[in-house]
Amino acid sequence: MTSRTSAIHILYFANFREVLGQAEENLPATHNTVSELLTTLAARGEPWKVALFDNENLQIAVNHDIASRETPLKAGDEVAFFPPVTGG
Amino acid sequence: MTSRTSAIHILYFANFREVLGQAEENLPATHNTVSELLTTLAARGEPWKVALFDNENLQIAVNHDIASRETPLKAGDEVAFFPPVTGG
Amino acid sequence: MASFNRETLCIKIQTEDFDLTTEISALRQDHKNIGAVVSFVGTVRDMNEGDEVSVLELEHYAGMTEKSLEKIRLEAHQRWSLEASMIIHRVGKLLPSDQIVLVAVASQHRENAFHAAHFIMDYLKTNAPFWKKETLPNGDVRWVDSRVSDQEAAQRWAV
Amino acid sequence: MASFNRETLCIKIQTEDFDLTTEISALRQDHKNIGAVVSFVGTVRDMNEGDEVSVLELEHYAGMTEKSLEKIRLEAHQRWSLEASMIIHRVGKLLPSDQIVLVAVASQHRENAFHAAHFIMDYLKTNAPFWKKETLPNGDVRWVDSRVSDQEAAQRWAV
Repeated sequence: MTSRTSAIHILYFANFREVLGQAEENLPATHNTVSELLTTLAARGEPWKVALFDNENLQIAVNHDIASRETPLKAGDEVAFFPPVTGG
Repeated sequence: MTSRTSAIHILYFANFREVLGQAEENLPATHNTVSELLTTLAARGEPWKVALFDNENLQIAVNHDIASRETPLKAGDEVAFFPPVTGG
Repeated sequence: MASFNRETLCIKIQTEDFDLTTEISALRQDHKNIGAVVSFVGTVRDMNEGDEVSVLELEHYAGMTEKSLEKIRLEAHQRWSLEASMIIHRVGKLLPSDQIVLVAVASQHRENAFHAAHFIMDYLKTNAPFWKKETLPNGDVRWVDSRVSDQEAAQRWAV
Repeated sequence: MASFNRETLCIKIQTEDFDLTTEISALRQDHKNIGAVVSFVGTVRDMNEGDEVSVLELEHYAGMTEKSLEKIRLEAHQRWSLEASMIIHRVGKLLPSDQIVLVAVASQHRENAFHAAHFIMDYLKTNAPFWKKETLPNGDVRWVDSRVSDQEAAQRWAV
């Protein structure tokens, strides 16, 4: 079990949360970019690969700011994955 | 005295009412256009000529619709003269 | 489109103030498919042309006012897909920060309501027979001049 | 510009409903030189993509939501001369005709308020982390799809 401060905290919203069956988790801060993190998640199998890695409409936020696959990550970061927003 | 139905009823608004010293009057329906009516009014002297006849910003309405100097007139018509509007 | 023809509800010229919540509720009533309501409230500024303003008095041309506002409102309904719209304009004596005018437009999608409300205000400013007279703190009274910027704003909607 | 920095008053995420008159009064307070207030209220439509909608549920990303809305609001203040602005967005379960969102902008002249309110809504629609889930009368539940038209609307404001 990785403690939150030395880990990357990951959040899943809307249909991602339902398809992936979880709202949040911690992963080790050994991933240097969002892209590396996505590669780890895709290795879990089909729903992860389809919803995240292969998804051209994937939205990413790092520490509450819109980010991209190239955004660097460090211990303590909060990464969120979600579909296009539909508020308003 | 011309009765209202056989006359043209004329209204003056805002600073026109103040400069010309009256809010409304009736004139004989012998004027075939707004332009003819303005010529009659201009003959009354300086304030009438300046405020109405010579005024490039003169606004005209005939029977509650925006009109021009060329608009024809007939007995019973209501003609209004006013400066550019400033509501809202 | 029930309220589209209820002219008496859609155009109001009044001396008394209006309540935004009450008016918007009335506008939305019987229109379940509304997704967007854009409202514009014009208020009395305490400054005009560099001078403090104490009192604003609004004169209008009764009869023509209602007709011109209804014409502007119906033109908006012809240009955009709208569910409902209304215009309230106050007349008489007003003080700084008082509400002067309300234009409210309801539609299924926001784009139409934004354009229509803006259009109605721009046309009202140049086509509806209202005139403002302001009193300064020293007692001076003057008629408010029309603005070239209002003419230009209205002209941008020309078809 | 007093309320410009009062972030707690300018952005509200809440489950409860809001009252337009109350909110606009608060927005206008301490700003005597306001001449224009444009407000947008988004409401739950009873139809979406041809289907009747019974319930709409709004989820959001607490923390990021406030930050992204404040960023959009401040961007509007940078682009236009504004006196005050506010955004309220409801979350949780809503019913048809319920109010979802309020964007209100106050300025000296109407042009700025109209543009800024429209801009804030278009950016909110594409940049603020809210997601809608709708329940149909037969019990079916589905996430609402994002609209290409919303993307296009936001792109029109690109500088």
